[in-house]
Amino acid sequence: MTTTMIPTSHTPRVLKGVLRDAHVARLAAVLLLLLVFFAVVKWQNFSSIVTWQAMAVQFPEFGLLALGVMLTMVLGGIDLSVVGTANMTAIASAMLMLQIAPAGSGSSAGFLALGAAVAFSLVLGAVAGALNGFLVAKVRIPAILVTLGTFELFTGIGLVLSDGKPISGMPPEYAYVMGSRIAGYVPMVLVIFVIGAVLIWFLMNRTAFGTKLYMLGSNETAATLSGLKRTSLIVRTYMLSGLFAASAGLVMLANYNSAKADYGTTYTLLAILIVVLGGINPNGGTGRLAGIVLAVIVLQVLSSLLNTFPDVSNFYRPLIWGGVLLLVIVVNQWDGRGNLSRMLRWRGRAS
Amino acid sequence: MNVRVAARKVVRQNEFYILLVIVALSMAIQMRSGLFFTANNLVDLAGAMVVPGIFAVGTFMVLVSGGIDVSFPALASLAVYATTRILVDAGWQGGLWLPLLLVVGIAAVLGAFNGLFTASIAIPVLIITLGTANVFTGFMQGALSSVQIPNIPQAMAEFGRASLFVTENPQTGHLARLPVAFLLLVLIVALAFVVMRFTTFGRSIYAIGGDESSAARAGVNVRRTKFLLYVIAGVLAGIAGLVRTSMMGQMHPTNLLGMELMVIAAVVLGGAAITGGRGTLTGAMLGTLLIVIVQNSMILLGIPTIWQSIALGVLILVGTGISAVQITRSRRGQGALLS
Amino acid sequence: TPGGQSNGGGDEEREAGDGDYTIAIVPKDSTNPWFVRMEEGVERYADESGMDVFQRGPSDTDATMQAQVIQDLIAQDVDAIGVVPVDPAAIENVLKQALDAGIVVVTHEGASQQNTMYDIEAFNNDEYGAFIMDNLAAAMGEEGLYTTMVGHVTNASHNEWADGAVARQEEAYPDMQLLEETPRVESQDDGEVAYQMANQLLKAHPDLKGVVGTSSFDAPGVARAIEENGLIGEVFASGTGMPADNKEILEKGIVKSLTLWDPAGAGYALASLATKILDGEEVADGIDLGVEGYEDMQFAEGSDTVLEGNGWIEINADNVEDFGF
Amino acid sequence: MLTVDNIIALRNIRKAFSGVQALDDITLEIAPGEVHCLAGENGSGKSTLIKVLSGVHAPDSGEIVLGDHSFRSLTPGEAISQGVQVIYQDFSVFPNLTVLENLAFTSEISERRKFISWRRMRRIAEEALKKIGVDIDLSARVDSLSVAQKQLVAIARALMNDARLLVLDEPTTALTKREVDRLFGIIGELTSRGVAILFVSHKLDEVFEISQRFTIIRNGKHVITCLPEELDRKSFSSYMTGREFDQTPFEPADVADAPVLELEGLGIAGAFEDVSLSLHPGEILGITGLLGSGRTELALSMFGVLRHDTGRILLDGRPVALRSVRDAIAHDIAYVPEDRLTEGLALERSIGKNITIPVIDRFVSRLGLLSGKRLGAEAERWVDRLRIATPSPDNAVSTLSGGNQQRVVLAKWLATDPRILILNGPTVGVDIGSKHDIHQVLRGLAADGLAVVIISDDIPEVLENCSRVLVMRAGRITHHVEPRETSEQELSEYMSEDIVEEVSR
Ligand SMILES: Nc1ncnc2c1ncn2[C@@H]1O[C@H](COP(=O)(O)OP(=O)(O)OP(=O)(O)O)[C@@H](O)[C@H]1O
Ligand SMILES: Nc1ncnc2c1ncn2[C@@H]1O[C@H](COP(=O)(O)OP(=O)(O)OP(=O)(O)O)[C@@H](O)[C@H]1O
Ligand SMILES: [Mg+2]
Ligand SMILES: [Mg+2]
Repeated sequence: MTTTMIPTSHTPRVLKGVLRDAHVARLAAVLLLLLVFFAVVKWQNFSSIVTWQAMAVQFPEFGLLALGVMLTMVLGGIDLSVVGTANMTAIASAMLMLQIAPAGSGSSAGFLALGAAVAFSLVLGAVAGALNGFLVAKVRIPAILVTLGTFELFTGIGLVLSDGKPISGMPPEYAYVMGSRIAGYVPMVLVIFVIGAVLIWFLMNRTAFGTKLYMLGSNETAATLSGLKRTSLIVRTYMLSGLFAASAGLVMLANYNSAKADYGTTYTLLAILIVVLGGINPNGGTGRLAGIVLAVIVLQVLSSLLNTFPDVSNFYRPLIWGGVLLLVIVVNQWDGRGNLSRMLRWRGRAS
Repeated sequence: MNVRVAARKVVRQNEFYILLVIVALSMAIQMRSGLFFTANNLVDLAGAMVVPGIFAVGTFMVLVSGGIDVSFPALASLAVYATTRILVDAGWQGGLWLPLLLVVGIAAVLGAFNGLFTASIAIPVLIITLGTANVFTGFMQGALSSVQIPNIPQAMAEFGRASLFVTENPQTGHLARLPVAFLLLVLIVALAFVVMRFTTFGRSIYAIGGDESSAARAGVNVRRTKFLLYVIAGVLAGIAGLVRTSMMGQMHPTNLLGMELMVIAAVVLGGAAITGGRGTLTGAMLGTLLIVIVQNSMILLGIPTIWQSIALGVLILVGTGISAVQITRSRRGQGALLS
Repeated sequence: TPGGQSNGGGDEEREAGDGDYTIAIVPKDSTNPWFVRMEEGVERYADESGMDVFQRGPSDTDATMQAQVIQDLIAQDVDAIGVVPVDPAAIENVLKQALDAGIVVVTHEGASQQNTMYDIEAFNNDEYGAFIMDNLAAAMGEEGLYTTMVGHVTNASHNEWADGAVARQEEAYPDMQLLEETPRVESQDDGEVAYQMANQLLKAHPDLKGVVGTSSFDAPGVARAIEENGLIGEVFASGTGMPADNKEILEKGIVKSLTLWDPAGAGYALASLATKILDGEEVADGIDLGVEGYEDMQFAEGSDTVLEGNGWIEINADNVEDFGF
Repeated sequence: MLTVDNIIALRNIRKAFSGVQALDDITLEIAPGEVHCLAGENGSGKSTLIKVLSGVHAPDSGEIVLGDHSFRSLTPGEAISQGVQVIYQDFSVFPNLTVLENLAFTSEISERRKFISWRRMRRIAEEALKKIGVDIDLSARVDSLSVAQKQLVAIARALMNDARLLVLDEPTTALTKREVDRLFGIIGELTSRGVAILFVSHKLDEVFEISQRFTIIRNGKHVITCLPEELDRKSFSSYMTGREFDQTPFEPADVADAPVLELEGLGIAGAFEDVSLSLHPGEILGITGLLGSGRTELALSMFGVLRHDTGRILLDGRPVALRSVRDAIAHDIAYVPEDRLTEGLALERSIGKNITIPVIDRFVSRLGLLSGKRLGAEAERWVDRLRIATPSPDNAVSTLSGGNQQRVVLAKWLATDPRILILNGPTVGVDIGSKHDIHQVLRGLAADGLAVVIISDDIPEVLENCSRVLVMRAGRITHHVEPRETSEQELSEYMSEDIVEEVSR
């Protein structure tokens, strides 16, 4: 707890802290191995900047969703409504943009629409999250039920708003800004993800909110007896999750230049997979941001690597993702507690 | 006096509120459409209950033990796909016993795969089954390059079409049939009830869900019990998958995927604690029934297609909300100091 | 100009016009037998041409996943991509990137796609819907109450076909009426849901006589409900479907006829068109893509990118055995 | 007189947990009919030894002798069938099951039955309760029972079978004197039947009252095995801790005249009624009473967790409304809860975070950022001040032993800089060394002008450390006692005076 704010000494210390967590260190090792394998087997793709740009455009969508889900899982809850929130907010803000800057309006109207859309979408996401938080904290419905219900609800609102059709024809300024590449290389959506991750890092490590969140997720009774505001913390956490879902919605709106009620339907489980692979305990109280970020990158690299083998069908993707998850679990167990040997012994006895 | 005690006990239970919600919803549908309490509709609902019902039994058992299994649709799909593929390729013309045996066998092996991990690694089951679910799906789609199988073995198709009885709407002459598979659901629920209530294995599942280390100290072989539990859950899922495929008359490999969250929600809605140890089979079935009714009454209620998601969401929230509020209220009277 | 722009690390052997191209065909999803059949056409083209032509799709019908597959293909520097868009709007950006990277882009079932060189349509969506309606009307005796079913309310072509069907009815079959309370239902691309929806429809509207199906799950699911309700010959379904999958319901007479085009042909035609563009051939009215139904492609009225082939197939109890797929 | 085939022995047992040598070559023999006391500081390895004996842990080396069988290691099932019964510190009950099942389930398991007969189980359960002479509703779920009732269930379960050895790991922490007496009666009866008892407790009076032989361990190593005559309290403590203590009664230095806290006719229906008291800065007020006497509810209402129905609370003479924990904290009230594990600590969080959580908002800069440096310093300060044994405050609380965990809870509340400190069972399950330290801290705080309330049924603790003692019974304050003018005996009588004990609610 003597971390200073001097960047030079800061970076290595952060890195050391991150790697001290054995799970995170193992994920980093997995990533490294994967990159080496990629480089050896597919140097041509590996060395091409396009490969990396393609990845950088893809993962922010589900990465941002995973960041939100992570917050709720640290609390011991879950948010299954993120995809619904993302689509609903994207549709609503796309419609707002079309109102402000219908096709053919000037660029000032376009930029105004852009700003309004971003603000509106984030507010709407936070409101959606607040509804989740309220139902979890005050009505005391289990989070899994609440967010399954609101997933349907938000998706439904998106459907009704859009009549089931894609909302497209965004003002070009939206694509211009959100699709831009900073310094010619770094996609804007990646920047958004990085900002999101840094924000969470700050929240979790540099604000009282983060500490309280971990405490509440770890032992709710103790946290309440310590004077923490349970309801407010839960509501704020789900609001943040909604906020991140909304930003994922904005990224999807940029990537597809349209919004629709059923985009990204596979992202719910993917986000949970990432969070869990990243080392967050679903029972709450533990987990590190670094794990999530690494898990996102590992899955993205795996998936892009897989796509470079035309002969390997995309259908192996879940097999490989699931395999990596199980592998990490087993390895964690193995050098953590020596349980692998116990498992083998037990298996011997049973047969 | 005793009646009052009993009544108070009932009122404290989740099942009671779910039942109330179901009754209220049925009334609403009846008033709106006049069609809820028709023989045909009830039979249709019973038919629609079969597959989610069987899934719910397995899910319930796992939840009681303190785990959350999200792999069962993938497991069922893989087991049934492999079975159907094998039998269709071999041109199987015989009876249902072989498909059943194959599905049960494969599902048991896949369940054992889950069981091996969950029994030996102290990590939340949700995480493990998230991994195995992906492995199962990936194996089916990748290694078996699954595609839809339009013509399933004769015996399965016949089983899917067989009905216990047929009801007729006197006005329209429309028929509704109760599939034989409904008997299977009844049988499985009855069996599960006996297992959970009257066997050491079943009570061990409750004990493990309540406090795993206490169970170990009491002499429960926790690993063997868990292992067996996941094998059973796998077999139940496989059977449910077989029923679905037989009833549809086609094998569609990805049809079941994505059902897990709804089934878990249904069981939790029925009062099973997500932290394990608590819940009743009655509750699980009522929860499933509620969800099935909601999903199967949209048109009767005249809700436009595009509004159906909203209606489903609101109903889930209202249904769970009512019972959550009531439970909190009745517990508060009991003098829980905190929370 | 295909292949003209190097995108970093691309291999230099694959220059325009050298006759050996890498062509990727991206379907909506690959478990669907429809696209499995399409892959047969793609593979046949690969065999015949000796080039690296393959099909690679998302594992679910999901626009975002499809976009990612395309993105990865761009990164791999393929020469051409042929796409059957899940949702044209969703992949505009990524197709633009492909075009910018010098990759040839062609689409199928994506008439509204902007960022494509050419779009091949087996037919016109409205006309196809009308054709489905003609089939249903014939079964229903051109009178009675009907409704429409789509895979998802978000599925554009299904909705266009359904709209086309309704338009056709309004114009040609005055004795038929669209069910006003529930003019469109959703099968969620799931036979079980289609069945349950049909059950509910029949209960709630006993005088319903027909269902216009669109997804390949619709007709079989509705057929099951018709059979179980004892309504064979009284209520009818129509829609899209593959012969092998629907043999039984056709032969039983639950469904009089279904409509389709051969997806294998579309897959072949996509690859063939891409090769012609890469070779620098001119694309004009009458272009022959070398496969049945696509031998004499014409530009759609008022368009210089949408090429329409000639038609669809009707299958019924008599010809269902003749297709071999 | 000892027949060889009845001896129970652990020989040269070693057990290490990733880095910690919890047991280092321990040998222990227990004779039939003997009450053997196992003593040692928190974390010395007592529970680990018991877990080896009961088959929960396999020892790394050594031998377990039960009668004429020798084992390298046991499984829980084997241990039970060899007649080893354990009542664990945490009772090992199933919170989600009924009393009936908790009592009868183990026997169903150990008899390897496949099916369960609820009638047979009911019979077994009824007998088990009869054996120890308590009456608890068999259909009540265990998580709705009080701590004492849970423990009674655990005891009844252990005694139900014909045990050869009954192990009790801190069995009396949650029991009141009366219940302890009854337990000791049961133990006497068992030993007369030849059952051996291995007894672990931090309460010296009990230990000396009941034990026939002592084994003391320190840091996983055997220190001494001897007869009670060979020990006095002082040497016992020094064998255990390697330190010497002497306990003198607390003399409040200067108690302010004006009360900081007053209760006037406070009451909560069904819990307590008409409680009036005043608390002055500089004093340590003891509140003692049996479980269920309303003492915990009283504490919770002073801390804003429970809302009182009647009466009022005055701070500095002014009535206040304590609607929430936050209100209480804002009024400088602190509360150390009864059960540190479920109510006091977030076990997987760091020691530092646990200590600073109630005051975390004080370390937020104007920009909303936490000052890690100041937080760390604060944590270090408390770790030093309360001598919490840890290499770093960044370690998880779960790495600490019970006594040290309790210090963390104390530090957490002292960090709020309270004027009123309420402690509910401040030294439950804490070894004498730590207990002494905690008492010293409390005395020091009082001397600095803090108003301290100790709620405890540990009579010596109350008598030695409090300036005044209130006795609660059945929801009312029945006696005001001056510690110097009373005796343990008298206090214990006040607590249980003509109470027909209501065990089940
Ligand atoms: N499962 C475990 N994993 C790792 N270390 C453990 C484990 N159980 C015990 N230990 C360590 O072994 C040592 C002995 O612990 P044990 O529980 O036996 O102490 P104890 O004498 O019962 O203490 P107390 O008086 O607090 O109950 C401690 O240092 C503890 O940290
Ligand atoms: N699974 C475990 N992993 C690591 N440490 C453990 C584990 N189980 C117990 N310990 C440690 O063992 C020590 C003693 O444990 P035990 O539960 O016997 O004591 P306690 O109840 O905390 O203390 P007390 O005797 O004061 O009540 C503690 O330091 C605890 O953290
Ligand atoms: Mg101990
Ligand atoms: Mg202890």
